[in-house]
Amino acid sequence: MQVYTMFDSDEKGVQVMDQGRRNALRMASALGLVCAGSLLGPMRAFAGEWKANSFEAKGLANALKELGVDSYTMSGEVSVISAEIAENGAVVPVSVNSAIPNTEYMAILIEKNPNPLSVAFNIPEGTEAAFTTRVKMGETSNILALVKANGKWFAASKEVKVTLGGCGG
Amino acid sequence: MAEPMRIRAKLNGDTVEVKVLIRHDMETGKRKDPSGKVIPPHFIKTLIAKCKEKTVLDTVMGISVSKDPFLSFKFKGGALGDKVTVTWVDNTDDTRTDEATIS
Amino acid sequence: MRLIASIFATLITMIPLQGFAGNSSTDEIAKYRQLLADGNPAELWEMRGEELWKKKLGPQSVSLEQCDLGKGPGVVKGAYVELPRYFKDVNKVMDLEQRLIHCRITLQKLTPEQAVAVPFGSTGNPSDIEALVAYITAASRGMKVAVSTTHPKEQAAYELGKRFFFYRAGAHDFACATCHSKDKQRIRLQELPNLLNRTDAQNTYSTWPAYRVSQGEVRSMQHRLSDCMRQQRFPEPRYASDTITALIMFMAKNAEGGVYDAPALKR
Amino acid sequence: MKIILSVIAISLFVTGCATAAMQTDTGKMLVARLEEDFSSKGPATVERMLNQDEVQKLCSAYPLEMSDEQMETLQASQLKTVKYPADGNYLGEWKEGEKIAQNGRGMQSSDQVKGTNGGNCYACHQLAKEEISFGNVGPSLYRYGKLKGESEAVVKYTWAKIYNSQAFTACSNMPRFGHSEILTEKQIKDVMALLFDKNSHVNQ
Repeated sequence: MQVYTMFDSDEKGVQVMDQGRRNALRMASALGLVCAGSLLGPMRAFAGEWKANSFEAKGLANALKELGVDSYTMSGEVSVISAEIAENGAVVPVSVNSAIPNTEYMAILIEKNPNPLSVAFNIPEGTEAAFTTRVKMGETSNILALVKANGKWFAASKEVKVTLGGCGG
Repeated sequence: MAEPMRIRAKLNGDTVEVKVLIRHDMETGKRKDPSGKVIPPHFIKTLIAKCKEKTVLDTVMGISVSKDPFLSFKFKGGALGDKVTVTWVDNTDDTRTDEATIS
Repeated sequence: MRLIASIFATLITMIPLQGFAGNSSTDEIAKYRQLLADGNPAELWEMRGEELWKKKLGPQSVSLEQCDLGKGPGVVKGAYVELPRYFKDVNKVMDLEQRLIHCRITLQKLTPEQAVAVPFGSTGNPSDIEALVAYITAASRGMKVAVSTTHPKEQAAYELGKRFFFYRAGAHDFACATCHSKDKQRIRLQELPNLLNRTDAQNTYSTWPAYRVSQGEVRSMQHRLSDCMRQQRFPEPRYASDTITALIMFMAKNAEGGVYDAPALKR
Repeated sequence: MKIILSVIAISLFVTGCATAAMQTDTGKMLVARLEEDFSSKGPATVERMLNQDEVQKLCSAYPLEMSDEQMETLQASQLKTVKYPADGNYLGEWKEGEKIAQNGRGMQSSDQVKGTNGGNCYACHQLAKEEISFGNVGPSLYRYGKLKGESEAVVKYTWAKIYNSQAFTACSNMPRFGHSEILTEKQIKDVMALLFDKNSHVNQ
């Protein structure tokens, strides 16, 4: 079965990293952080702070609440581009863009994923409100592009069907 | 241990189009290995791109971004020969920075 | 050439068995693939493969840069589109992976076990061979598939591969030909290339290896065919076996003239 | 089916036309190679790959030159293998049948020995309208029961077709689900119900 599930190991099985590599990773990361720190200057460069509450929120309503969205308007000026059918839910290409002036923030949410929030962009001046990335989808679902502009929330959505594929195994 | 990214930055008129490919497992923490043991989460949380010290992209990610993430975006203000620097940090505090020259 | 000509002649008379083929579904799948075409993670494997090619390894600290892939020591460009081929030094036909292993053993003095370690990567356990394959195959992009069957051993490998292609066995009575000898067939929504039809054979052969989104790894031809064996309900082929090389030879010859464009990206 | 056979036959017409002797040699070489290159894993054994039965042997030939008479002989011998349900009851649960039709697992080297096998019907056939991911190697079976009716002849034919497809079409691509012990009698009943039950979503 080729359908992507977030809860099962894949068809080939997955090896857990051995301890040696884990340790090496930790060491590398310690060193890496020093480098990153010096490169990026003050850590507040990460304007978009990673918030567990929003990424771990279950269900669309909770995820929106955690993002501080009370209500939003569906807008024709926001678009979600993807294929209507995904051959594999593990990799679903998605482009989002907003033609609303002063778009300052965009997020991609997968309505039926256990944790809907997938990725969010803080948009600095000079950067277009248009991004392409790839997301995992556990099942057929709407993909929601959420936009913040002038303090208001807008959105667009598109359904992507996740299909079973291959020779069944 | 993190492997290098593949970054392309191309100037089109006054806009620079950046495409980033990252080697990362983006493990959800919800899958099990064949022995039934849960595979710990391992995913990128933040990604920042800069050009001449100015932040041009500021991203936060969750476990549902695909393995070996791909990201493309566009910004204004970059010139031929300028460098675009991309840095990610994951949930194990592993990090990687790479750069590309705008062409 | 007559083989191909006769196939085309026959196809004209063939009546499509299926009227409804769910065309809109296949169009959307095509769109899905097209959207993924930009930004293939296989590039990350190519980068690592190039590093590995140049990396000094083994007891005598030797790189693979003097490995002869058929076009002389160290020549990577265009090597893949002429493989599998007969190699005089071993007096046999080898595909890319067999040859790489040969170089790892003879040049780098790795033990046979070391040389074939991790033929197929998985999460946390990457394959050096898959990375090397990605690098070497990428160096044939834009070139035409041109394998030779002039040497008797090359001809024999081709004939053996063909024979195996039609060999029906196992619990399900499957042969390669069961799914890959007719045009426009699908398993679920996946199109099945007709490997006896030159265009299909070219399009297929020229796009392997590939980064498989279902596995998150670059998969080599040996892996692809090994997985076919599994789905065919055949037992497991030994890695880099002559049977699989023979099958690759048959496929490569059928794909002759196809413009090589891999590593690609697939489901 | 004859169309398919002739396509394969003609497309396999190779330059020079290998002689019978060469064919036998290549065949022997192939068996020797397979024996050396493959190892049994899970339910997929080397023995089963090497020991082709009559159908597998005949249908591996190329070009496939079978006369009508030979085909009929093969079909007749395969029809004899069909075991009909002892209790005379042909139809099980259609919802279970749907699960079997969706399941592509079983008999692969990666599967459990003596695990539960699927029928993987959707890989090759359209069945229920809601499932858009279906193959076209076999004909559409959408509204099968509705279109074919439920006469004893149709029901028995369908059972035999699933049990041993070679009984009606020599060198068919379809696995012999009963004869090769891929599906159990109960599972075949469930698949039959998926095809014939009035409530089955195949017949909506």
